[in-house]
Amino acid sequence: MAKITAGVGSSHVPLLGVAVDQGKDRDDYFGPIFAGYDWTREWEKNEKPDVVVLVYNDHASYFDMNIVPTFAIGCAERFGICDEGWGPRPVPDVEGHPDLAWHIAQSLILDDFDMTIINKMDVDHGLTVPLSMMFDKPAKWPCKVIPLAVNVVTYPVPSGNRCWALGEAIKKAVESFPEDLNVQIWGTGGMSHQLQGPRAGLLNREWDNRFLDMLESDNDDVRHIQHIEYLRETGSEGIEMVMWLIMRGALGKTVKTLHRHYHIPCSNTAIGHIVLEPAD
Amino acid sequence: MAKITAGVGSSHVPLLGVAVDQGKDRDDYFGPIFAGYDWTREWEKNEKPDVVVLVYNDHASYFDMNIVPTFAIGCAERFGICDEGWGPRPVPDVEGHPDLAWHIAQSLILDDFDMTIINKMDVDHGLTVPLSMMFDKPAKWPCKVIPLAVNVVTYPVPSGNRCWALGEAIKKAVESFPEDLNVQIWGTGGMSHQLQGPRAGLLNREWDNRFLDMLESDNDDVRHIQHIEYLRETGSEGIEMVMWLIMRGALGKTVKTLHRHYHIPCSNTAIGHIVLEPAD
Amino acid sequence: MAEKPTQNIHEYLAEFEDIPGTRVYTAVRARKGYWINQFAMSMMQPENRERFKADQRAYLDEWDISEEAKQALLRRDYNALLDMGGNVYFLSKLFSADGIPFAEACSTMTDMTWPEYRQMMLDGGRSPEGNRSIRENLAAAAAAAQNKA
Amino acid sequence: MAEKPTQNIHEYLAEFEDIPGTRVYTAVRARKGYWINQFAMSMMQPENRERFKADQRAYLDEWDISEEAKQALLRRDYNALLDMGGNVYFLSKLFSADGIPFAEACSTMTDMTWPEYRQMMLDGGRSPEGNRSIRENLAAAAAAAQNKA
Ligand SMILES: [Fe+3]
Ligand SMILES: [Fe+3]
Repeated sequence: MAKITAGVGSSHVPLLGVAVDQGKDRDDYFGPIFAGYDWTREWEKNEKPDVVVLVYNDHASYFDMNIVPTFAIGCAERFGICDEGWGPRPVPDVEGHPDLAWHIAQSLILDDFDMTIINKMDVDHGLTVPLSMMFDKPAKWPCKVIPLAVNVVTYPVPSGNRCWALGEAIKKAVESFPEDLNVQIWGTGGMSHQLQGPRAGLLNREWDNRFLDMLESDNDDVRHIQHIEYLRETGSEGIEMVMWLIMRGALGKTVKTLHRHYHIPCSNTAIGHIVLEPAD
Repeated sequence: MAKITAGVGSSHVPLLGVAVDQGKDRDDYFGPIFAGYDWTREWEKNEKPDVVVLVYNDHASYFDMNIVPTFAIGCAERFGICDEGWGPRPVPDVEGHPDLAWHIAQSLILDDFDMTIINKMDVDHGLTVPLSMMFDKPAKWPCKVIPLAVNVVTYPVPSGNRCWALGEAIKKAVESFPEDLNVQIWGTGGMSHQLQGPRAGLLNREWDNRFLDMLESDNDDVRHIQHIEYLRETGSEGIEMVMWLIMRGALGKTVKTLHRHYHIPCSNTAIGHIVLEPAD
Repeated sequence: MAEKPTQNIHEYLAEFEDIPGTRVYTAVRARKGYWINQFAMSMMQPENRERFKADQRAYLDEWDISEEAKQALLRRDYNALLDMGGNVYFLSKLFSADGIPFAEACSTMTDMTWPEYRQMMLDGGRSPEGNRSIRENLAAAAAAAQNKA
Repeated sequence: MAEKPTQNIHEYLAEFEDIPGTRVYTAVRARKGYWINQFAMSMMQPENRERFKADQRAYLDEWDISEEAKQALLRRDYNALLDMGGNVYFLSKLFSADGIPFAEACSTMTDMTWPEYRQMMLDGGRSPEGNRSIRENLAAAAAAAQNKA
């Protein structure tokens, strides 16, 4: 039986990808950020996940305004890397896991999630930066990846409650897959940041840390935070944190925290990072 | 306030479009089918709907296997006509109603439906044939149309229960739109037919009529019919009838039947057609 | 008629294989038939239709399709194509390119000629009796054999 | 923190307009800015970037964009573009084509210079205090004025 063995939350700031690609990741500016991921890189080397369900959002890179899926699941064999305006990142293509991806897609639709199934897609920094943070610069990514793209750009984005419920349904789907697989789920994006308008640059250390506390909790209060609270407290792009709730919902009622790290700033953004293990 | 004033169920067999386009609609073969729509054409002339929410499925015409949305709502100003392999049908382009479409899309997402928003799309016979059946051959369609494309090709398609619930949420969305609009909702496709394999040609008059009875009922038993029952009883393409449940769910608990018609065969398919009015 | 939907995906999919003479378009089939179906959709562009008609084999050779599937496409063996993951809505673009009515193409998948099939449809179509379940048909056949013995 | 989500779409959207210095990318904005955003996305193709750089005005003239928006694009006035329905993730393809860091482009939307903005970020970013609600800010200002009088 496949099993979700851990959940990872992580920011996916594009500049972190640039730092890795240009070898600046241990300079004065980026050093403290990457140091926070050292523990996780070691841990991942031991964990050796077979598959990561990687929850992220496309930043108007593959999808334009002509088609905006709320939840899109990538069932392809392989995903290319988007050119986001300065050429594609020099990272390996992403290998999918069509057997598990299709199984999850089918199970989710039976559970009344209105998924969009994707068989061709390029992925942007939202997906590749977390891979770089966890795995550094391998010639080939050490696991297969199922991209789960969430619309957090055009409003309304899905509610926190819906995201949590999707996580629960993903857990059920993975556990009904017959093959033995070590599966992780990553929720990416956030934490507090605002990239637009006169309020650009807003950060909220206190709120972000309360959010991390809530993820560690064995109650599910965090799923009921409203969009307006994310927007007021964490900046217009802080809404990306709803994607962490898909990860958290997939871990069950109780979790154990293995690692937690927070740093301000990276470019415009607060960097947060948490590793959780199901403890039910 | 906008209001759903009526629901229409109708088959959308491509050959009916051919009959209209080639002026064969009153010959011996097609005459009895089109006669069943005469009442509705007169009724529509009096009703003059401002907008039709037109539930249909794309038959691998605009969407291929690269992207399969479960529920896609067309928010564009205008929709072109697909070339399904023999040139586009000679019918007018379809004018959308972006204000209402976006309003419905937003409301549905808040209600935890994971919609795919579409701003560019061509529509196939699933959408244009019902327009021809209701409105004949006008130079311009007499109402605006909001296409709601449902995946009923790649399994699992949405459950009947989910479709009914979507209808309920559409009713709520329409009724919260401030402008006074006369809105109809059409569910299209079906009825019994199978277009593939050694069992091709299956029709089930008895089951189809029981389904029509259930739509007229003031209970919602019909939403619980399972996919396997549609498949066994009504042929592999009879599954399209789940789309009628979106229409029925949008009409409320009690309905009044204004018109009902059933004819076998048109090409491979049983033709069914029903006009319902909310009566709560 | 009004049961709750099955929630187990394995049971849900297994039932589909019990329907006589029918291939439900599941993930397994969709994956297997991906390029057959993408080829078929290419018939929606007039340029492609012309190129295909001019040299069918050469056009097919541009696609990542098995030799077996190419042969089935060339001889328009739609049942074989369904077994290889073809879906009828995709394949119908090939019927259309061929200028063949949908119902005639359907008839080629049955054990009838096109005139026989057309007549069956005019007479009310194929009955669901005996066409619902492979399992039930086998049980009925076994019971009949036992009665005879 | 743990309320049930608002279910009324009008109230839901109205709240978004109460956030200081922020344009939430709603349907109204998405529709208004459709072609601005589609233009911006075209900067993801190297050929388009080159054509744009060779003659910005000529390239913009190929798009169904108002003169006002073209002017705003030419002078990289991102606040004006946000008002016209531009979205920052789309517009960022233009920052990238210009070779400008994301944070520098963000600073141009504030009342700070790029060095000032960078320093603010190093110092912990902009505080949410006084930046949460236009309504609350006005109420606080009114209360302060009354206290003075
Ligand atoms: Fe992001
Ligand atoms: Fe159909």
